[in-house]
Amino acid sequence: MSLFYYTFIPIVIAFIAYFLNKKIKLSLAILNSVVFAYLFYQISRLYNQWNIPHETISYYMFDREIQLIFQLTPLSWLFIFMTTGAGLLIAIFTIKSQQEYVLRSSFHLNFAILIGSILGVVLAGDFLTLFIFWEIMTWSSFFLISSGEKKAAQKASYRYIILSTIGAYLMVTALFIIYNQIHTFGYNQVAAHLSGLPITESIILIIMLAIPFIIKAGVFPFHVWVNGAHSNAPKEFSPFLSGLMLKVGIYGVILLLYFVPLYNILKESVNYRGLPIFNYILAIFGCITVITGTILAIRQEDVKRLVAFSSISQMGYIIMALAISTPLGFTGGLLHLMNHMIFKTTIFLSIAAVIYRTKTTKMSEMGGLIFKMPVTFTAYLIAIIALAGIPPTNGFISKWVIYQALIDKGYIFLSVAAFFGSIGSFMYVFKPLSTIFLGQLKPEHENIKEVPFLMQLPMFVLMALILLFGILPGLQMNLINQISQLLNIQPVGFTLYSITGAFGKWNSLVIFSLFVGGFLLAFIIFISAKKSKQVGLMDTYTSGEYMDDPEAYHYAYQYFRPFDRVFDSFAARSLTVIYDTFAQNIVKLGNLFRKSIVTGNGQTYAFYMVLFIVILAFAGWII
Amino acid sequence: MNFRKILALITIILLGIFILQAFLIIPEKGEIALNNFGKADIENRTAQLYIDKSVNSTNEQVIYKESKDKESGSANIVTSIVANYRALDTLGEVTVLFLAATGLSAILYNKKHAKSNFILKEDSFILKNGIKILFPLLILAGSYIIIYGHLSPGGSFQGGAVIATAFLLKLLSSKEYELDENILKIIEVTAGVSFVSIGLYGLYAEGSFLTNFLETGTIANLFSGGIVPIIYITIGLKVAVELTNIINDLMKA
Amino acid sequence: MIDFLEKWSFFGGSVLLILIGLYGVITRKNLIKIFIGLSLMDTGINVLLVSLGYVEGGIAPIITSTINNNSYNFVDPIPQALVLTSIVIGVAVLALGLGVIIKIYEKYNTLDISEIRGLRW
Amino acid sequence: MILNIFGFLLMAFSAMALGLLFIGIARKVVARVQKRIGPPFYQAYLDVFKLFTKNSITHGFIFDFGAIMAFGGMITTLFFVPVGPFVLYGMNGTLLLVIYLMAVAYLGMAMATVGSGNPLASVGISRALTQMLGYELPFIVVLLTLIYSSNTSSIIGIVQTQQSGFMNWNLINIPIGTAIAFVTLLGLMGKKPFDAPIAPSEIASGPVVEHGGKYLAFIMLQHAVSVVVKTALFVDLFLGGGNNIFIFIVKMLIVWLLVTLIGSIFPRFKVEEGVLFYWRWPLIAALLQAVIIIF
Repeated sequence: MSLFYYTFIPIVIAFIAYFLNKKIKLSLAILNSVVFAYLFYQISRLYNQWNIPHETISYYMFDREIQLIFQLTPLSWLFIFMTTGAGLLIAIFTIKSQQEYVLRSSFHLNFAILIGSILGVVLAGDFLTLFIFWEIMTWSSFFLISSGEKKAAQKASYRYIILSTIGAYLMVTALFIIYNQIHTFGYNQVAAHLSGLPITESIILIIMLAIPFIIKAGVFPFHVWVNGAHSNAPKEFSPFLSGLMLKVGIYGVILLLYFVPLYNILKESVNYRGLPIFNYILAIFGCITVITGTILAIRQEDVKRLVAFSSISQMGYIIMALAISTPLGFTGGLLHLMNHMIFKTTIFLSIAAVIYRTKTTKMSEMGGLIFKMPVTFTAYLIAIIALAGIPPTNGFISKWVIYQALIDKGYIFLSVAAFFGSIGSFMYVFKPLSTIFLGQLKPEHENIKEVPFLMQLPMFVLMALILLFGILPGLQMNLINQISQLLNIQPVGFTLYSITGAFGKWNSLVIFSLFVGGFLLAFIIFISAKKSKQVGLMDTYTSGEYMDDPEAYHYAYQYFRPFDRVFDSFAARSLTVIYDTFAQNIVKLGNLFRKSIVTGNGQTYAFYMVLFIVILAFAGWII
Repeated sequence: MNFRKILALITIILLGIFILQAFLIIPEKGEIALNNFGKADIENRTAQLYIDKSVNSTNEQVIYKESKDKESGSANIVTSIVANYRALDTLGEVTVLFLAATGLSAILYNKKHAKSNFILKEDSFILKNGIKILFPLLILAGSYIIIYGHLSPGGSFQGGAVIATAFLLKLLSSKEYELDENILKIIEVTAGVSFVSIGLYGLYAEGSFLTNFLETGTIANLFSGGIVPIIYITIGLKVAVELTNIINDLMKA
Repeated sequence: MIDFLEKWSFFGGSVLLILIGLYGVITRKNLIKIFIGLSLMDTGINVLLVSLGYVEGGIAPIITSTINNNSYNFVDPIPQALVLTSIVIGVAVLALGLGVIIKIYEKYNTLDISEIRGLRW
Repeated sequence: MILNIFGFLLMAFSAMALGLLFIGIARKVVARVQKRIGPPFYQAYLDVFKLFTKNSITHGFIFDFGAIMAFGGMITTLFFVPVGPFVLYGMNGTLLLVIYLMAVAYLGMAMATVGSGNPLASVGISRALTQMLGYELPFIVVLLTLIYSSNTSSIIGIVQTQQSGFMNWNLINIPIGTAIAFVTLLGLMGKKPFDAPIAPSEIASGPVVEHGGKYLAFIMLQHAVSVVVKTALFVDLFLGGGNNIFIFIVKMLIVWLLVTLIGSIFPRFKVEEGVLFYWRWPLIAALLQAVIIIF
């Protein structure tokens, strides 16, 4: 199958299915699943066939040939694989979960377009193609976010689209400048050209190219869209938004840092410990992202918002790892990228399942769902174990590699931030666990059942993946090594179940077996002891008080209040507030402008006409 | 004199400089530019064709009281243009006038019959008696200007204005004086309809709207110029009535 | 000097009329004054048009008993015909505008355009 | 294989025994400091045996699973920490792993206690997690410095770098780091003044409020193993480890007694005060030291 079709099959099918959907209710979701499954199958057959020739669509515009190039590299294969895989799982999930959702058809239409455009972005062989599909991606995701059921979805999507548009303008400006000089958009030519330019000029161009990617990845100064968008998007879209949309931004960063070897261009510039200052600043931004995301996640009362902030903080890890430009850093970044996609999708899916049943996202309005929804709980538990980076799950391996990379170079502050995020993640992932799944069951949730099987299926698959990659990271390392070879990065040593770091070796099989041993021992001791009697959740120590209201007996609201108190002033001065103040000042300035220039007085306008004619005359355009 | 006004003044002075500068440009050969004052290119101007009264055939000399059967037989060349060569334009213009008058009536409709502040409290003796003498003279003069529009300076617009002035004076002089709007209407409608029907007859007889289908006669005779004097009379009536109407409306407002 | 004046009193004068009218339109607050400004501009343009058609030593384009043939140095009749039209339309528009002003005055009791809220947008 | 499994069991049980002994000694010492006679040093063994024979109540499967997870996680951690010459698995890169493995035990305990549905337990867990963010940071910074300066992340490797004599101990090499690590050890063990999570007078012993019978025994065993793990880790990292198991245990005991003694004379920090305390002095000192060592 031609590469070109990967991007267009989902888009075309989406439109066909959109009209079909009027007749048959579930056709869109099912058709989407089928299409994604087909694409998934096709792309998995393409593994290891990196010699597929480039495909070019050329057309003429203003007497100049413009080419759209599509190419397949291991890196793009990874992203396509992840995209179609996640798309497939979510499409399966939506078959059941969206039965009562009003904007169902437009959701699936936009979702398929989004998948197609992401495939286009990662398959693109030049910046023009990248930009075209990038914009399609932005807009389709904008529609998806704004179709959320809450009122705030509109505001969130506006924030998203404004930031994206700023990024797109910067990128297109940089591309025009470059195209004006070399008349091509190809990655390699642009890279060669950028290395030939004076250092300041090329740095400015690179920053302009990088900002849209950084915005999409939700890194520090531009992270403000992430929480709103994630928490207000439709519950089925949040997994994809966090699992993949943010990663596409990372793809762009990889593209600039490694594919267009930014490192080589910047090597001559100011260095800090052998690292170009731009990279170091990027890493610092990543580090700030980790800390900000963590602290803000701990504060949240809305579960989707909490996980959204956790996404921000995890993206900080990836950026940090990629920015330090060592083989280990690159490996760690890519590993964490894959793993984060897996466990964050799981978390969001399990939360979507909870929302599907309880119809609320406020953590304090739920509780004790573990006995009602055990599968969802298990999925969430395993995913958060991975997120907090606890062995034997995949999350720990990637974090371990990142720490190795950071300590190896002695970036002490970055590693402190990374550890802060890691321990903080412990706090914020425990909050939903404790308040949604554990604790007292709400009386109105007495009749809740586990979600249908079609919704459990994706969770099972993802849980299996978490454990599989936790035990056999070699599967991922194999692909990462191929990417490293493509990008001329020294590969990291690995076997099927071990990875060699800077200060030692990781062996997941041994750890897993010891884990099994430890748990087995504990289990045997537990079983051999006397059997215990089961009592209800209300039958607990109450200091002698008589309690009969489970609602009042559930500790959920402001779970980490003592900790939050430490950061109250910090949160009040958050970047969102700064941006909002900035926006208000712009509005004020505009009002000032309106009052002084746009007076609403016809005479003034007459004066402007005269002035305009005079200016035209001065410029020599009319006389 | 505040800042606003100074700014406006400066801008307008600049605009004036730019406009005047356009008159200073000396055209190169073949270029079109504004004339120097009084330096028209007489040989090549379009007007010469109208002056020769022969747009379509070869130029002949037009001689007073001798030349016959010219395209347009009016001695006043401006009239030829207004009522013959550009008669359709004039029809449009009369329409604009008509629309303006109608619009004015529509705007001021409510107050049409109320008492106006504009009319003097007491009739002025001099005005009242002066008008008595002046009114028929003004009507006569206006009629003359209209009827001789194709022979002498003046024309229907000027004559109409004179007639309207007569009515203005009449209205100013006396509180009791009321115009009979029905008569005005009838005159106006008749004039307008005759204008158009003359044009339509041209369409019927010669195949083109407002064609000069009558014989044009000898230059500078009273009965010359074909339909030109007829059209001029209708226009004159219409303008007179229209302007009178406007004046009446404004006075009553 | 005389030559200059003769040359420029028409073009320059008419442009000056236009500019004075424009200045009035832009700066005056009173509606009536604005209309006076408009009227001035109208007049200025008419004068400018007529003077463009002037021919040095030209005479009115009418064949009379003294000027008994068309080989005289006539001024351009076309601008004159156009201006004739333009004057009448100017009068009509002015009358209509005055009618509107009367209405505005009845409604707002003022002629100051900065106080008339219906004129701001 | 069989030998491995035997060693595995032996190590697990001896660590439990050692830990319980330490706890008993600590109770005696604290009693003497407070001018009480105190229970005998073997009291902890009696407690555990007694608790295993008692009837107990459970609050659902998560309550059971959490207990198993807490104990199993701590046992697993134990295998990565060399106790004297006994080290079951000497894999490289274990120091980071140990830190994270301990989290498994915490997570298990947290799940079990919150699963009981008692809000006092939730409050305790909330406090414990908050305090964890406090003490882990300076601790981690010290560990990173240690890894960087010894150029290995394996605990055995770090022990080997300080083999030949007293002067090679990290206690002498990085004294500030050792002091900071000792302060964080107080928090790590939940000793006063950092015992807000289990404050008996405020939240009825917090996490363990619902635990009785074998569950409480499990918690005690887990605590015993964790005492061994943490003191052994400290001895390995800063006090030169030890080839002789008796010398090693003596070193452990010294550390443990120091912790106990300090804990027995201080009042309790409020939880956010504790966090801020850790972030103020130990963290800044640790960062300064790291900067000095790395540059």
